[in-house]
Amino acid sequence: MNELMHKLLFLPPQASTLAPKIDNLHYFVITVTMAASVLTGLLTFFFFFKYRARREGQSTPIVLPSVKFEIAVIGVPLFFFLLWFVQGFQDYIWYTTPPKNTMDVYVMGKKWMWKFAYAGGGPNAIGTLHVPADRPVRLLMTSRDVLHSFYVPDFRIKQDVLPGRYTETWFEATKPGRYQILCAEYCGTWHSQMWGEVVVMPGAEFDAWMVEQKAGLAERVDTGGDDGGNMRGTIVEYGKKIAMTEGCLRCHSLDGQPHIGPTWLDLYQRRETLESGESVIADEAYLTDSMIDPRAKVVKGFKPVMPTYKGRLAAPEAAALVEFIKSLRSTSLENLPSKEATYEPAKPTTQRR
Amino acid sequence: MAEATITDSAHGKGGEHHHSTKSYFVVWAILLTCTGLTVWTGYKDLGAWNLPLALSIATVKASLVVWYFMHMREAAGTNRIVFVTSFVFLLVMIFGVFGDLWTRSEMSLPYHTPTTEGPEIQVPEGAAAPAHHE
Amino acid sequence: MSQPSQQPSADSPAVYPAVNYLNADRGVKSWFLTLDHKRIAVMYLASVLVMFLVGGIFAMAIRLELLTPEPTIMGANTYNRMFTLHGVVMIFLFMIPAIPGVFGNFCMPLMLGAKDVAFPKLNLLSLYLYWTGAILAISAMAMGGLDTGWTFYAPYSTTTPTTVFPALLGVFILGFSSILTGLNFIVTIHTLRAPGLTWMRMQLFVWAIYATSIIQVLATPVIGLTVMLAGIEKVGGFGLFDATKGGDPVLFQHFFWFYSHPAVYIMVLPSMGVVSDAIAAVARKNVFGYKMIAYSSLGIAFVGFFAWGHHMFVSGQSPFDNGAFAVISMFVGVFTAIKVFNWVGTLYRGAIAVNTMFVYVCGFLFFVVFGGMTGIAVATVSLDVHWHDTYFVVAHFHFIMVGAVIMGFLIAIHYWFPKMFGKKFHEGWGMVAASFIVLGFIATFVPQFFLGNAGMPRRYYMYPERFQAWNVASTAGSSLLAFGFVIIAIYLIYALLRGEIAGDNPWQSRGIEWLTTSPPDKHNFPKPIVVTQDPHSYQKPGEEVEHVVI
Amino acid sequence: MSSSDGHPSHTAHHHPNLAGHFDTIQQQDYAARLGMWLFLGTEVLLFAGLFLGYTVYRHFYHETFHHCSRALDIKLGTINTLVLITSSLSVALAYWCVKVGKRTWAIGALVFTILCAAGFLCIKYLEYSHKFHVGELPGKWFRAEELMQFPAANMYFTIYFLTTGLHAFHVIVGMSVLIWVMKGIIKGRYNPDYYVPVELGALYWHLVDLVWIFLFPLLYLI
Repeated sequence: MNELMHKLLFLPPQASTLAPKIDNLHYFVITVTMAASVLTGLLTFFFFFKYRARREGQSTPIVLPSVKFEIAVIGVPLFFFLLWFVQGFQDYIWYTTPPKNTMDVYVMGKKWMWKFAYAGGGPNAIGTLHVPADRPVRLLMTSRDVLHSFYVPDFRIKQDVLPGRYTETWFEATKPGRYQILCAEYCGTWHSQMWGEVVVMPGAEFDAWMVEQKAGLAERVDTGGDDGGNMRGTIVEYGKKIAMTEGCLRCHSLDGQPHIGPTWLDLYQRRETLESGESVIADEAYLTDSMIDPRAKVVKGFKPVMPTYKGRLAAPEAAALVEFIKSLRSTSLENLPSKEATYEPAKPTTQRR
Repeated sequence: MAEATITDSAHGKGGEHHHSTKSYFVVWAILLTCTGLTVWTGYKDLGAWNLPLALSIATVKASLVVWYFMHMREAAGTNRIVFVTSFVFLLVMIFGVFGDLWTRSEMSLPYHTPTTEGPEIQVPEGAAAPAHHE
Repeated sequence: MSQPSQQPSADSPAVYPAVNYLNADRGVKSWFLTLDHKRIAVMYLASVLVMFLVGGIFAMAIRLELLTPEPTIMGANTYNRMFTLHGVVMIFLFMIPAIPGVFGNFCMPLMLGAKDVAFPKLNLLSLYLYWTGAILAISAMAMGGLDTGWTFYAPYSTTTPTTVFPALLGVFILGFSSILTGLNFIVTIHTLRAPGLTWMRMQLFVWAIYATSIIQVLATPVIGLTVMLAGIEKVGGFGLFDATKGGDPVLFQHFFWFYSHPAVYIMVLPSMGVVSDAIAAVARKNVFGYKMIAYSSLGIAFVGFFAWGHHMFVSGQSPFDNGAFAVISMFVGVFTAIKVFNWVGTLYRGAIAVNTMFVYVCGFLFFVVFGGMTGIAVATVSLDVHWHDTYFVVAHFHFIMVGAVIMGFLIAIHYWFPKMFGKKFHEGWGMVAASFIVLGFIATFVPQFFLGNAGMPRRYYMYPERFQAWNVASTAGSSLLAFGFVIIAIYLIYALLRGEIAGDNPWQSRGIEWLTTSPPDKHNFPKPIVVTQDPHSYQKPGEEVEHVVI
Repeated sequence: MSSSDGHPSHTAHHHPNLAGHFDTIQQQDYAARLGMWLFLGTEVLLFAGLFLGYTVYRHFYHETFHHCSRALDIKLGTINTLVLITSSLSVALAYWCVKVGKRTWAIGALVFTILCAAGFLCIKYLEYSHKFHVGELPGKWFRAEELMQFPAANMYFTIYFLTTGLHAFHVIVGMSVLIWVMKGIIKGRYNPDYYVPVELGALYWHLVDLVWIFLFPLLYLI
């Protein structure tokens, strides 16, 4: 039954503990709705055939509703509606009351990407959220600019993300796999591309992954240079920190808007046309060269105003910056094939400048 | 017919112009007194009672204006309903919104402003739920 | 002339009145400075049809763009402007003024036996305000357009660089037009009823217009204030909804929906009134459960004000308020259910005519039940978590807005076309077009329910490929729908120019508006009307009438 | 006057101010009054939004609102309240005078009312210019340093300027309406037989007063 309705209604896979609850009520509500509208339609047709006008000026009886009829007309729909409400509200309360032992993840929405940070320490990420299966995860969400809405159809969860305060939602994924995050609240030009991905891993695998990530952080701290002592986070994070301290972000935006220099969003592997007219793909080599000798290959439309960073950036720092630039994708970074055919992996979006 | 009922309700309370201007001056005097009272209480710190008191005095003043100056006491029933309804809907609006504000979780109220400066979520090491100051 | 029911004019040859409101005065000035409610109605008709065309072109452009998951015919920014203008034009410039402005103006005073509305000058002012608002909204388009969505949600609307302000100003002014129309109609219904026309003898269309007007008067000031605040914030940076200044973006949504939820009843109630009137004429029968329909209109007008929060279930509104607004929404649903039962009941033991109106009535009944009940479904809090801001919601409100409101508008056009212009349209083409519209409508919007179920959010320019099949189906359906409208336009224009003369009462309706000539005289009725009968009464006086209670 | 009141049907048909689509002057007056009350209802709901904004932000920033309200000049506010209340009295008297036929007195009372309105605006101007001077301004314009310590102090002045600004706009509209009514009285258009426009103009002015009665304690005294 579940399978049939699920197919008939074209619902996405049920991948959280909430999904079956929502779907069961959905089946009930839609069945009653269909029945009511079909009955109304059939009754109309039946009356039409039975009570067609037979002659000109035909007179008709006065039909009046009895009190019983009126009570039925009010009572029956109200009964169904309230039944839906009671069930729906129960589920909703269940959904808005996270269990005590959740794993907390901070989520920030901004035009047009999702960022994640683990409350207990761990890697920060853009676009991809790794979570364990069968463990409740709570998301504490806020926005940097306008309203967004965090929506994972396969989990049936959705919550608006507001600037200036936190909202929360939670889920407990039931099946390992990759699930798409969509933005459901209109937020501007690339609202329709503000996608991300939840990667659900089996619990043990996730723990191992987390340990590895944290170890990776520590390792990088050791090799990270003189101020590594208080540096935390992945190499990407380190790159971002350098970008901030070295003033890169004064000229390069991260949100797709061209500023004094080209935006870093989606810069990696982008085909850029240079002042000289030739075109170049912004790969690691180009990015590194541009730090050392910025005026050699200036992108068309921008002034050659960038100072050289030769001698100011150590090799690991330049590498971290490149890694950071590589991480700036408006959609998910991961190009791994998805095992569950839940959605097609994000393609490099080339239509955007 | 409609007209008959109109005549009844609008002008049925006959002799509307018999009352003199005295009542206007009396109402005026009361309004002035109330203003004085509300200013006086405004200077005092009555804690939680400040707002209810000020609003009660304002309501009394407003009722007097509506009832005597605006001649609500002579107005047709429909007009009374119309005007009162608009205030009812003002309350509907306020209480509908406050049903939300009073029951929102603490962290989703605007004065718990998360940091939005800088390009990154700034999460202190091992942070639990956002801090609830106040 | 005093008995609505005693003068069936079926046998007398159809005559076109030599002097009527259309030709009584001549010249451009006599139209633009007219105080005649009928001429104002005709000008409203022309204006809203132009706006419908504009909104429709936007709709087709949107559907074409969504044919493929990748960019198809336009860029993302253009697309965002398209759906915004589609919403703004269709809602503020077409659906809100359409039935009250055109048929409320034309028929309501006639149904009261009145010579005009209570404040004719105010009525003309409403029309001019409507034009001003329309010009401002269109000028926003010309100045580059706006991309906020018709909901103008802050802080997006207050930070986007597009030209939002003229559109906000336009909506503000349109609000005034709407308020003044509503105010005028309420006063008219209170004061200008003919002798004998008690409240319980008013036609159901009048009841619907009355309920609509109440909402217009009570709710519209709030949208006026809301767009004013958004405009001030956009231009002046007052920070009322700006989180960095301590503002609350959710407050904007409260403001907005306090008007905009009742506003859906401003759109749909007049349409329900049209159906109540037309269904009696089509089935030649008294309206079953007259009082229930009349009171349920008022009930919707009242309870509709307490349900706005169901648009905000995932906005960060508290669970308590979500529950409260959800349960109230269930009660609003019951009022609509009552109406549906009574409409179907009216067909029972009637003498149903097979004509264009009946096809639309059938479509209307199906759409209103399915659209209405899916409305209850999205008001069920937990389900809305999945459906909110997806195509399910889009499909639901198009079922109500297009399925119910536009069906009602089309029924009204066909039903009162002979009244307004004294001409007959071609019944056969009418039914063909109606079938196209109803089927095209189903083909357009049923796929969108599935898209919503599958999780496609609304206002998406590009979408994951798994959604493509249903999008193609929807676009195909929309072309059927558009084709239907083209047919209607052709045969109605033909009817207007060279249609057969309709006669005073081609449907042999018992509505009071049919007691005068078609088209009516400038002063409506040759002699004052005295009403002695119940409304929608299709029984011949003196005839043995069978009373049935079910 | 008494004839039209007591025997509506006799005088009605020949009334000079009766529009063609009404049967009697009573019907027309009833329509005009109902229309005006409906309009006042919409005005209440227009201000309702701002009052809602006030209550919401006062709820959020309770302390801030308390401290910021001290930045307003209670004396000027009180004077303005007295001015408006008195103008409300005088417009009520003007209406009464028209009704009983005391034309000169009516004009005098209206002139007094309009002067009160102008006075109100002058005082408002003084308050506003002070606010501009010290930077107690809404939203992004806010730069009053001594109030910066309170969170969202700018929001108080946003609300202050929005509410008093909309109210001041209504004062200006009300003044224009009263001037127009006064012209009618001077020309003799309004007299004991036909005074509904005076009544409606006065109603509008009372509404302006009514709004201020609530604004004053909420903004100045809380």
